[in-house]
Amino acid sequence: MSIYEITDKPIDPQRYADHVLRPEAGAVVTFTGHVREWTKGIRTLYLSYEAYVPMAEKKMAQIGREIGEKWEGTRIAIAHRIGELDVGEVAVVIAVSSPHRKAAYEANEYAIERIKQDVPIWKKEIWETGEQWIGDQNKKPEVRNP
Amino acid sequence: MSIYEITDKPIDPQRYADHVLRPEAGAVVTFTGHVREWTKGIRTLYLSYEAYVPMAEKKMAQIGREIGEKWEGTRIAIAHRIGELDVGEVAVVIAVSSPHRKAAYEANEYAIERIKQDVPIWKKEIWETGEQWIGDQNKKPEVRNP
Amino acid sequence: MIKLLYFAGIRDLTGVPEEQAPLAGRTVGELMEWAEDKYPGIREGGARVAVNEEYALDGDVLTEGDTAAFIPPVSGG
Amino acid sequence: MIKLLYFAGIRDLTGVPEEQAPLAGRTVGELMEWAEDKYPGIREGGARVAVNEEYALDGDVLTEGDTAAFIPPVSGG
Repeated sequence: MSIYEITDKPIDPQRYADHVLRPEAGAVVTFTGHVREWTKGIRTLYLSYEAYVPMAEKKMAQIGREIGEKWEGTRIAIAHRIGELDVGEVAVVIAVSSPHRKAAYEANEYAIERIKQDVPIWKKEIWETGEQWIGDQNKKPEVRNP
Repeated sequence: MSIYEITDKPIDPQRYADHVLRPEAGAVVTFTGHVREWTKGIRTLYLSYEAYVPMAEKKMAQIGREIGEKWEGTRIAIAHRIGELDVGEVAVVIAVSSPHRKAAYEANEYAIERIKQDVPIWKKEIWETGEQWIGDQNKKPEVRNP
Repeated sequence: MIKLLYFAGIRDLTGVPEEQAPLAGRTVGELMEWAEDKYPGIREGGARVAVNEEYALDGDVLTEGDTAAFIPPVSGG
Repeated sequence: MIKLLYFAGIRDLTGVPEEQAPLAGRTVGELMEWAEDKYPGIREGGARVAVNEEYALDGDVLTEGDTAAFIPPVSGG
């Protein structure tokens, strides 16, 4: 019924938006997170994502249940990609449908916040000058040309 | 560059999401408004949308400029369909990209609020029991089976 | 002449989608009064007037060749 | 035996993605001390421990056959 998946294949966002649509849904909000070329003055060549897959899918499903309790009548689908991603590619998609739009926006934003808190997925940024796992405790290298 | 269009063809949301994507965008939020089957206990058979097309496209472009001023670095595309739409079909799509996600959510929600205020588009709901142009001043018929 | 456009519920009331009227030099407020005389009830729905595709104020003056549109409350989205 | 899993920067530190250790009956806090002895610096990054795919508290006790994963600060999205 619901989709909560970690995948090593390119993500097609429309598939998730279509999945959450129902006759009682007046609104669908779809968020996609993309590999950004520049972060704080550092150029990213590509990203590499790793996940603790079974726990990550379990945690995403838990976030989905939280959303179902907080925003009645919503339906949600979440997917996160792992492996190497080029600039512009979709790392994560969250699609939420609801009868009225406000809940769809709110629930969608809640989902990405919760994913960033609790879902065991890690991003390694690969720059021209090196690479680093990104996490709350880590710092980017100093900007060379501010 | 930007897309602001009234169309009588089915809307493909992904086309608008793709259009706003750029290497500096970390987030894309796409909103789609759909024809809902049930509204306040009344079953909708289909909707008919009409627009004052040149003014509607001009107003959407103006909303786009407002968003560019309020949320720097965003890029936006808006399309609204006219003609007869069946339940589930996309009436409106708004795609916003931005370097960081918060602006994409906020700008997207701002866009749909502004569209509902100012863009000359009108919806007629066709029910089993009749039809009516919908507007702020109008009321739905009484619910027969509350 | 001024070109007048009617949409949605207002067009249902006027029975025509557009017409010409000799209203150059008149204000938008006077246009509204003219329309209410010809189509009683046209003001009730809270329509706004757009002149040349921009919302206008009651005091704005119509100029020969302008297009004035009656915009009932919008309901897009 | 307890199955231990290491991810991301922590795996770079341990050099292995997983191993077995005789830690049944020990608490999660004791597991952390054991890991810090074997892999100095493993606690610095602020890792959490998940037992059988759920975040665990320091006082939770490991049971034979459990899987304990070291979860460095996550950075998905």
